Order: sequence, then C-alpha cells, then structure tokens
Amino acid sequence: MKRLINLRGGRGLRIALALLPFIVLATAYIAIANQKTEFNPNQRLFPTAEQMSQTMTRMATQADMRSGEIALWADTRASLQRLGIGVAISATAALIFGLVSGGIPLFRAPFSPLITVVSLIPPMAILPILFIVFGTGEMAKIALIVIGITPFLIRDLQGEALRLPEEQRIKAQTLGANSWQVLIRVLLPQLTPRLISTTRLALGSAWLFLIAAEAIAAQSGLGYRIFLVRRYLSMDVILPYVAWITLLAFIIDRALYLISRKWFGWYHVDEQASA
Amino acid sequence: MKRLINLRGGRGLRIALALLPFIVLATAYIAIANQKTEFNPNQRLFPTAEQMSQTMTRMATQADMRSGEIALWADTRASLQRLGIGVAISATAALIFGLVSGGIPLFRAPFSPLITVVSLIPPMAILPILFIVFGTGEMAKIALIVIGITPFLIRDLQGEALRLPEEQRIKAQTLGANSWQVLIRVLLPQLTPRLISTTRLALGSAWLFLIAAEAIAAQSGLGYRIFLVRRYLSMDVILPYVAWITLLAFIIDRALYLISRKWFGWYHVDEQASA
Amino acid sequence: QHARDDFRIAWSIYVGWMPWAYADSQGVVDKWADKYGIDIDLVQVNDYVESINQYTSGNVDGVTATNMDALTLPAASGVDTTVIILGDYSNGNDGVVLKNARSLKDIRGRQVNLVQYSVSDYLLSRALESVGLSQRDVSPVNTADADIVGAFANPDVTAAVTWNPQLSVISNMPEANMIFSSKQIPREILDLTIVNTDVLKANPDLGKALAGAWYETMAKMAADDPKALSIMAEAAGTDLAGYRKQLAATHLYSDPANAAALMTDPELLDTMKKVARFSFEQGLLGPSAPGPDVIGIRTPAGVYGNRGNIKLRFDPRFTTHVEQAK
Amino acid sequence: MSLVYAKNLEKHYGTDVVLERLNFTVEAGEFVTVVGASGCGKTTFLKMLLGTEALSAGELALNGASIPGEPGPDRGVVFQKYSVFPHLSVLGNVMMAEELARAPVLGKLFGKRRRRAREAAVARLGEVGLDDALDKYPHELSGGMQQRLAIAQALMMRPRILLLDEPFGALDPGIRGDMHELITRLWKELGLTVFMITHDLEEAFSLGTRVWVFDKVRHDPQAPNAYGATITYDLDVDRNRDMKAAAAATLARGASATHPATEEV
Amino acid sequence: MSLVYAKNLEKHYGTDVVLERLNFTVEAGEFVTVVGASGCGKTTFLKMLLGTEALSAGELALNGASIPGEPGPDRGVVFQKYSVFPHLSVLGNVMMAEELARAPVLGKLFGKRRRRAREAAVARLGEVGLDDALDKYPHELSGGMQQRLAIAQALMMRPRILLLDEPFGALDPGIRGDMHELITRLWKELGLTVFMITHDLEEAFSLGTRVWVFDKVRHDPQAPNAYGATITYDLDVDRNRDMKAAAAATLARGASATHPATEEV
Ligand SMILES: Nc1ncnc2c1ncn2[C@@H]1O[C@H](COP(=O)(O)OP(=O)(O)OP(=O)(O)O)[C@@H](O)[C@H]1O
Ligand SMILES: Nc1ncnc2c1ncn2[C@@H]1O[C@H](COP(=O)(O)OP(=O)(O)OP(=O)(O)O)[C@@H](O)[C@H]1O
Ligand SMILES: [Mg+2]
Ligand SMILES: [Mg+2]
Repeated sequence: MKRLINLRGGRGLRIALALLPFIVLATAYIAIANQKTEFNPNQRLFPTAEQMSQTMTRMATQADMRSGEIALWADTRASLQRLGIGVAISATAALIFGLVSGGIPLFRAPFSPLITVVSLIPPMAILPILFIVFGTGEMAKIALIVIGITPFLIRDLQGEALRLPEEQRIKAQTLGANSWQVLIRVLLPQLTPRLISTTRLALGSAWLFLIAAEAIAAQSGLGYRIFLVRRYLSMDVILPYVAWITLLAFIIDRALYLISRKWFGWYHVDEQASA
Repeated sequence: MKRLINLRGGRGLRIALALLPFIVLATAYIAIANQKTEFNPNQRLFPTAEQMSQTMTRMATQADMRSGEIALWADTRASLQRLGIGVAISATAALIFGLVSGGIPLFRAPFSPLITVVSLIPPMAILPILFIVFGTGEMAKIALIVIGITPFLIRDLQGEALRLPEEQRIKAQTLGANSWQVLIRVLLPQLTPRLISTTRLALGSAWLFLIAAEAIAAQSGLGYRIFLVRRYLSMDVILPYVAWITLLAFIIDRALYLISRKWFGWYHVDEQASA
Repeated sequence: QHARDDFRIAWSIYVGWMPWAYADSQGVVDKWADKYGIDIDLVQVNDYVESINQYTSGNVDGVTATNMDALTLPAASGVDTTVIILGDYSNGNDGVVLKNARSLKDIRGRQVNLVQYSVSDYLLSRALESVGLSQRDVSPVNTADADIVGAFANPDVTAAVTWNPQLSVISNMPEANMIFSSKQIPREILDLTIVNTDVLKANPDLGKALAGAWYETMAKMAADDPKALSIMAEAAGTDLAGYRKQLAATHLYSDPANAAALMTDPELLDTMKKVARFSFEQGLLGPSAPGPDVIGIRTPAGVYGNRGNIKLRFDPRFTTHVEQAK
Repeated sequence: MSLVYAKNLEKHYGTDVVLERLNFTVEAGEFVTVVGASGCGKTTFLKMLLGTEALSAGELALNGASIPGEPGPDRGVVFQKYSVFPHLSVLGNVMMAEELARAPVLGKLFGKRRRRAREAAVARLGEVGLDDALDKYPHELSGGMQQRLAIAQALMMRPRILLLDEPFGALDPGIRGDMHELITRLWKELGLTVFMITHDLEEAFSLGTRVWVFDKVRHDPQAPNAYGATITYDLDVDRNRDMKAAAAATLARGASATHPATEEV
Repeated sequence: MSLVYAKNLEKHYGTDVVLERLNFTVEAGEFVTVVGASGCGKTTFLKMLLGTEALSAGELALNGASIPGEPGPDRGVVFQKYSVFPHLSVLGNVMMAEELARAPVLGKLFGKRRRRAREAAVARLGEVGLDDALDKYPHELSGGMQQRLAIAQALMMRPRILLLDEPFGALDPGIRGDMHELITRLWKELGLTVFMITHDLEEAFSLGTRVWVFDKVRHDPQAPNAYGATITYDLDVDRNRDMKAAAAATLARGASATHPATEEV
C-alpha cells in the first residue's frame, strides 16, 4: 500500500470524486426542503426544487406588469451591461497606466505611491460619495466597479512590467528601439495576456461591487432583484438567482481563459494542465 | 540625453515626486472646500479641513451620551474585532484545508472542484441569506468575511502547495517521512508565509465585506457610522472615516509584511527591495 | 411556541421609533423586563427593510414597522403578527420631494427614488391618485432608505419619496420642495411596534414590559425632557433642534388612552382596508393572492378579510394595561 | 544476489517509447554513471529506481524484490535543484531525517534527543565542510554549498543506494573538482551504491566504476518516438579507458542521428 | 584609433570595489573572451560596455568618444537567458530590428515593406539554421535553437560590437560545438568585434583571439571587498598557447585565494 500522499486513483475515480460533493449537497438540500415543506407548506426559507423551477419559469417567460419586460432577462442584460462597461473601462485604463507606470521610471515615481494608497481605500466606504457624484443612474454602478478594480489591475500590470526581464528592454534598445517602441513592442504585447488573467481574478470583485451598487439603488439587475425580493424572504427567487450569477461568472471566466489561450499561447506555456 | 525609459533621477527627486500627487490633491481639495464654504457656509458636501478636524476631535474625545463610549474608538474597536475574528477564522480554515487539499490527491479530487464553484459565488448576493441564517448579530458580519475570503485563501494555498517542487516531497520520503510528516514538516511551514502574504491580499476584500455588512445591520463599527451619517450628508464624518479606514488598512498590511519578513526571511529572498 | 424569558426586538432609525433608543440605553427597558422577570434585547438595524426581514425570518421576536409594511411583509409571509404599540401617525414625516417643480403633476415621467414596495410607495400612490396620475406615469428606482439623501444631492436625481430624518435633509436642498406629505393623509401611516403573535400568547409579559417601557419614555417626551430628547437626537444622528423639528411632523400618542382609542376606532379598520387594497394592486400580497382580502386583519372594531387567515391583529390590551397601572 | 537487477525494462508515455530493453545487474558498491543525449530518458530511468515513475513493462528488482512504487529511506537522492528545504537551516535540513525517524507525530525533536541528533548532524556537516554554516539558510549558500548540504542530508539515514541527477550540472568548474573528491570519499567510506547522471563525459569516467551510455539503437524517421533509448555501451572503467572515444562520439552526435545496430553490449 | 579603449576604469557598488585599474585597447575585429571566477565582475564589465552600468572612475571610450550611458544599436548583445522575446515568433524576433528602424510610430511594418524585411530575416535565419522554424515561438525551441535565434536577432542591424554573456552556458556539450562554429563564422563574415564571457576555458581559447583573465591581485583578508578584480592575464591566443595552463590555475584557485602581485601583464 502506498503512502496517502502518493495515492492518486484512476481517471474514473477522480471524476466520481469530483461529482460527489455536489450530489451530496443537492440531495441533502432537496431532502431538507421537502421535509420542511411537508411540515409547513408555507415555509419560504427552503423552497423545494419544484417551487424554484416554477418561480424561475415564470420569471424567465412572463413579462412584468409594471415594466412589460421579462424579469430574468432584463435583469441579466442590465447587470451584464454594467459589468461589461465597467470592466472594459477598468481594463483599458489599467493597460495604459500599467504600461506607462511600469515602463517609465519618472512616471512611476509619483504615480506608484498614489495608486498604492488609492488601492487601500475600501470602495464600499465611499459608496455614499459615489451616489452624490453620480446619482443613482448607470454611472454610479459603473463607477463603483471602475473605482473598485482599476487600482488593483494597474498595480498588477505595473508589477508584471517590472518583472519582465531587464534583458528584454536592453535587447530592444540594442535593436534600435526608442522609449515609445519599447513600450508598445516589448511591454504592451506582454502585458495584454496578463491583463486578461488579472481581469479574470478581478471579475470576482467586479461582481461584488455590481451587486452592492444594485442592492442599494437600481431599477433592474440581478443584485437589484435579490435585494428587492429579500423582503418577502423569496428564497425561491434568491437561490436560483445566486446560482445563475455563479454560472454567468463561471462562463465569463472560462471564456476569457480560452480566448487568452488561443491568442497568447506563449503566455500559457508554464501553466499546469489543470489551470 | 538618455531615453525616457532609462531616466531614473536621484533619490531626492524620487521622494519629491512621490509626495507631489498627494500635495496637489490636498491643496486642490482645500481650495475647493474653502471656496464652496465661502459661497455657502452651510454646504456639507465639501467640508473644510477645520470642519473635519473639529468633528473628528469631537468624535475622538467626547463620549456618546447614549452609550457613554467615544464614537471613533468604539467604532474602530468593533470593526477591528470583527475583521480580526473573521480573518483569523478564515486563515486557520484555509491553512488546514489548503494543506490537506494540496497535499493529499484523494482529498483534492472531490474538494477542489467544490471550492472552485463556491469561490465563484459572489458573497454579496448571499448577504440577505446570511442575515436570515445568522441574524444581525456579530455572527452574520463575521460569517460574511469568512465566506467571502476563505475560498480564495484555500485555493491560493492549495495552488502554492502544488507549486512546491515535487523534489521536496520525494526528498522527504527518501529521508523516511510518512504522509503526515510530509504535510507538517514540508508543506505546512512553507505554506505559512504564503498564508500571510495571501491574507494581506485578501484583507482588501475582508474590509469590503465588513463595511457592506455593517452598512446594513450593525450598532457600531466604522462602516456603520459612515452609513449612519450619510442620512445627513455629513461628509465631515465620512471623509475622515474613509481616511482612517485606509490608514488602518495600510498599517495592518505593513505589520503583516514586517512580521513575515522577520519570521520567514527565506520566503522573501526573491522579493525586490521595493515590495 | 412555549414560554421563554429572553427576547429580541429590532428597531431602525425613524423619529417615531427613537424612544426605543432612549429606553434601551437608559435602562428603561431593562427595568420593565426585570419587573416581569424576563430579558429583552433591543437590536438596532441600520437598514429598515433588513430589520423587518429579521422579524419575518424569526431571528427577532418583534420589530418597529408601519402598518402597511406590517401587513405586506410579515403578515403576507404568513407570520401571525400582533400590534402592541401604536406609537404615532405620520403627520408630515413622510413626503414626496421634487426638484424644480411647483405642482405634483410635474412628477409625471420622472424617475422617483424610494424604497420600493414600502410605505413610501403607498404615499406615492396616494399622492399620484390625488392628481389623477398612477404608478405607470413614473419610473421607480429602488434606493435604500438612507442612501436617498446622497443620491438626491446629485442633480440628475429629481424626485424622491422618503421619511424622516432623511426627508428633512433632502427637502432643504436647493430647488427641492416637499410637494406632498403624510399631513395630507392623516392617520393612514401608523408607526407601530409589532410582535409575533405566538410568542406573545406564550409570553404575555413581553407585551406588558414593552408597553410599560414605551409609555414611561413617552411621559418624558410629553414633559419635553431635554436630556431624553437629546439622547434620541444623538442616536438619530442629529441634534436637539433637528430632532424637535422632526417631532413636529409626528403625531405622537404619548398618552396611552389616545392610542387605545385609535386602535378601537372603526376608522382604523377602514384605513387598513385601504392599505390592503393598495397593497393588492401593487402585488404586495404575494403573486398568488386572489384579492385584497386574503389576509385577515383584526381590530377591536371587527375583522377585514379572510377570517380563516387572520395574520395581523391590533391588540390594545397592553396599552390599556399601562393606562390602568398609572 | 545482485543489488539491482533489470530485465527487459521499458517505459512508455502514451505511445511514445522512452526506454526499452534495459537489461543489467548492478552489485552493491558499484558507482554507475549514466550519460546520454538530452531527452533520451536518463531522468526517467532514475525515477523508476526512485519509485516515482511506474515501469511500463519488464522487471526491475531491488535486493531480489520488485522495486517499491514510492520513494523510501533505502534510496537517497540528490537533484540538480530543489534538493534541500528552503525553510530549514543547514542544521535543520540535515537533522530532518533523524527527526522524522524518532518523532513520528510532530516530526521534531526536543531536549536531549534533539541534542543528540544535532551532534550527529554537525559531524556529518563537518565531513562535507559546512560546519561554518550551521545556522544559515539555503538561500544564503552558494550553489556548491547547497549541493554539499543536499548530499549530507541524503546520507544521514545511510541509504544503500544514492541516486544523483546531474548533481553538479549548475556548478562552476572549479567547485566541481571539490565535489568530485567529496562524493568519491563518501562513496568509499559508506560503501554506497551510486547511480549518477551527468552531461560531462570527463566526470562520468573519472567518478564511475561503470559508465552507461543511453541511446536509441533503432530509429524510424516517420515515427521518431516509436523506439526508445537503451544502454548502448556498458563500460567497465578500469578495463575500458579506450572506449571513452566511442562514448564521446555517441554523445556528440546526439539522439537525432541513426545508429549502427549495437544491440548487444 | 582603437575601437574600445579603457584607462584606469573602475566600478564600485557603495564601498565594495568590484573592478579596478582596467587598462586596455581593443581593435576592430578582435574576438576577446573573458574568463574569471564567479562574482569577479565579468558581467559588470560587460554591462559597462553595454551602457547599463555607469563607470565609477576612469575612462571607457568607444570609437574615441566616451561610451554612451545606455544601450544602442551599435552594440548587439546575447545573454544566457531572456535574450529573445517570448511573445514573438522566430521570424518576428528577427524582423524586430528592421521594423523598429523603419516604423518609428507603430514599430510594425505592413505590406511591401514587411515582405522585404521578412526576406532579409529569412535569409539570416537560414544562416543560423532556423529556416524550418520561422513561425515557431521561442518556447517551442530547444535551448540551442533559442541562442541561435538570439544571435541572428542581435546581428540584424549589423552592430560593430557583439557582447556575449555566457551565451552557451546552459547548452549541452554536443550542441555547443555547433554554436562555436556558428559564432566563429559570423564573426569572420560580418567583421564583428566580439566580447564573450565564458566559464569554459576550452571555449575561451578555441574561440578568442585574445583571452582575458579577471582576478583580484590585491587582497585584504579583513575587508574582502576593498579591492576589485582586474585583467590579470591578457593572452594573445596564437602567440601564447602555453599560457593556458597559467590561466587554468588562476581559475581553479577561484577568487578566494590571494594572488602574487602581477600588476603588469
Ligand atoms: N511525464 C511525462 N509525460 C510525457 N513525456 C515525458 C514525461 N516525462 C518525460 N517525458 C519525455 O521522456 C523523454 C525522456 O525524458 P527525461 O527527462 O528522462 O530525459 P533526460 O535524459 O533526463 O534528459 P536531460 O538530459 O535533458 O535531463 C523526453 O522526451 C521527455 O519529453
Ligand atoms: N547592482 C549591484 N549592487 C551591488 N553589488 C552588485 C550589483 N551587481 C553585481 N554586484 C556584485 O558585483 C560583483 C560582480 O558581479 P558580476 O555579476 O559582474 O560577476 P560575474 O563575474 O559576472 O559572475 P558570474 O560568473 O557568476 O556571472 C559580485 O560580487 C556581485 O555581488
Ligand atoms: Mg534529466
Ligand atoms: Mg556574470
């Protein structure tokens, strides 16, 4: 018998083990929900699978009385749009500032301490200020995402630029590159895939800020819905919405990963097969 | 004249440049605040430096009539306590699960996919559920921090354990180590400094979750105060509180870094001097 | 439910509920709880909706709420609820504020920031009704109660419905006007302290202790005790003058006799009927509610709605009990 | 009975054959050096001895029994890199083996038992010339010192077999000489059986009592991975000094060229 | 006028003296190989030629003028690692120099100009034997192929001087032979002046027309960093084959021992 740390099991066993916790959790939940519902048919905390699928079918097919829109899709569209715009603005700004700050020491000297301090401010704390500045329209939500993730992205890209071997900058200069050319031909193309992988990391926070902003002031959006229906303890809406958000987050993350692999194969060379 | 990317400037210049943006921002703010106040002495959006220092002096010295406590310190204590407990629980859980998952393939097989999915759930979305499950006491706030950062910490430590050179595990076994000894003598001591550095990263999120939870349900705390006084647009409280939170975040971050350097010098060998 | 001896009551910041802040911190509640040999913990919740959630989900045994929210949130969720204290009615403490508008009609087509499906929504409906408009003519933006202030400071936000203390802050902003207020619908927005009926049945002492503490505090307010008022003001994040101003827009029933009288008055049943109808039209009684009368409401004057499903009860006995004790 | 014995040993990764038809016996006390072009499977072979790679076919016996499927204290190892623990001091690295043996739960010794382990470790560190650096951490040591430490560490539990994968590949020429002396001395003093991979032919011949050259003897240009490498020369160093040239030629050519069929050695 | 000229050149880091009293002249077309113990300052010297390290004292002239304080297209360089751009294909790496020269704004060429640059690059890649791998990325190449690519890339803009810092240090012995041939051919064909650092004495003597040995000639046991290394031997290879032994002795001893005062070479 091998030592425990050396036991790996075959492919089949590993797949079975991977599915196991999900099956156990799902089964346990359904059992609890059914039992609670049997005991008290009006309980709302543990909706059964049927209740949830009914509610979701309604939310995914019937138009809302007030707005005439189908809630699930309207919410999804609103949230994804805010997320997309916010993340796009952040990524663009981060690429530019990360590049310039990582590449030009005299820019980095004043900029790097500033961005370090800014990145320490918890964005949630300035949410009241954001509402004052941007109102309760789309701007405030997008601004929260941008303020929330851009400093992190910039610092990461600046760090990545500094980690690129000094040899590359020297080599480029021996090939005749001026400062601008070093930035756009050596640093920029190598920061781009890093931007994608860092954005994947930051998306978790972006979702957080989006939901936080939607929770406090919004007319639509996935976070809006969750915080609106919480007052009826409508777990039959909240739970599927949380699952739906998780699925969306997963899909976006995988899509970015696959795009990055396809376009920037050289960047992923060192990755383990499991990433 | 050297190329821009090769210009670094002396030490004095670099320090001056580092201070520059802070001085510019502070001066600009003071000018705006003074001008607005001159124009309308009752405006509350841009409190002057005097107003803020008065308010803060009051909050830092005078006892609250109702509770008999000094607001700033009571808030700080409450928040730091929640943050501390939450982060301590997360770090402990992450060290244990990261160690076991990173070290034992048969545990990792079911655990790793589960924690990946869990880490994708935006904790803000389940905030309403947390309040329902844990009530509005300290538990819910601590639970939000724990749920928010633990999956990230676990995944990071698991990844770090997998990145440790295979050679070390083999070497330990050739020295007679069994599975348990490989875990506690090879993996554990090398994961500990990583835990500190990852916790530093996660503290940003921990602050966020703390403030988000305090915003909705709390009777004290830095986030509570900010969200309490926003009813009156008391920027003279909000702005210094944000600055205070940022300072606390900075101090905690540096303290962890210095502790890590002191105890785990070998871990910091590759770091650049600037980190 | 069986007898217990410790209870939790949640409250949130609103003029009419600040007495609880005083009663809690100055030991009034403890004194009355000790008298009945029980323990009562008052919990402040920063967000109004969350405080009611805590009650509905059973984490606390009682909460402060308006009559409408008591009906549409806990009662509609199946939590049998008893009103033990009718503290005041809003007499200008809830209002519709518009920027650059002279009449309520100007609200047409605007985005309105409010806590959706709350008593603000009710006030908005009543306001729209009064000028022949309906909810379809405006576009609501759900905004947490306390964040309405910050949002209203932004020029793009031009209409809001909220309550005090936020209301007084935003109606003082430049170009802002309070154009409709609860003064125009007196005795329709009632601020209550409600308790889970089952808990109360098993532990009537809870109701007695709460009522006792409440009316002891009310006596101080009636006497205009500056210390008590200052403590309440501070807890609300304002000063004595500001708090006095908010109180002016509140019709406090500091005398238990008056409160008991309103509870027994048939007018209350009428008001609740109106509120139930509005709530039904807004879909607040649940997606499957067949009519405004699904939920039974019992007042001393009678029952409105489904007698087999009584979930909201106005019970003046605790108020009268205090009165007799005096 | 010979210490290590292989019969028709093979190793495949999927359809790629890395090693095939390995047949040998090694007696206790031999010093086998292994040379061969990059990627020909030397490390793979060592891993099979170590127990971290499974055999694909054939037999590999240690002490007459099938080789264990995982590393154990009977086979010490020194890699080119990552051989010592970065989080332990020089002393800690060398005491590790004894601590593991005597403290099954904590893996750490205290008090008197620790002092005894420490003495043994200091003595061994003296032998490899590291007694000045007891409390230093690996990152404070030069490459040569790190490899000395790795060797001292590997030998603490007196393994019968010592496996070395290019242990001096990253060192300066000057330092290599010292290391050669050290390893030869330890081999003799401790009666070890050594398998050492190297890229340096000089080193292979000066250290080993037996030099193996790994190479492919069969080659299919259409499917370069269809056939694996095997031991094409098995040179007894004392008797075959002159064969060095042949081995050098094999190495210089690399694995890309075809090879005259030299199936029997 | 000589191409490179140094007079009393020194380099300090703080109070540590790394190099001192360097005096030499190098004519165009020479092939200077530099050997010396690890840490004696060879790379530091190369960096001063490259322009990435400032001089601390003395003079260093290129073409009669003081050496520029930053790298430029007149001095090509090949490092041991990181010499090629991982994000560019083989072709992209070699075309880079021409693209930078002809496209100041985008640094990229298109259309006809690109085709012309491509042709030149393909020709150069043919010379180094990489014409089969035009569209591969560096990570798909072996170590030897990567260094060929780095050399081809460095030579595209026809620098007068080529600086090499242990360019073949990480390569297999077999492959090194090919690389030696390649670099010798390019040096002759392009009329380059080469400075090459190596740890391998054999290599130094077989490639260079002139071998420099860096070593400390003065040593203070109390302050090991008070004195720096200098050029202790400056050997004209064709005339001084027999001096190789002396150089070898210096190297083997390493920088830690004291040295007989050999101030003049
Ligand atoms: N886990 C693996 N999966 C698939 N192929 C592998 C694996 N490990 C090694 N190989 C292949 O097996 C062959 C032999 O590899 P090995 O590392 O044993 O060579 P080596 O002789 O040690 O080379 P070097 O001298 O460069 O260290 C190589 O072609 C390698 O690509
Ligand atoms: N930036 C620096 N600051 C301080 N000291 C330095 C710096 N760079 C190099 N040194 C020191 O200068 C000395 C010479 O270093 P250098 O890299 O030039 O040696 P080398 O001869 O190239 O060694 P190797 O053969 O190992 O490459 C070393 O002692 C090194 O520690
Ligand atoms: Mg190998
Ligand atoms: Mg060097």
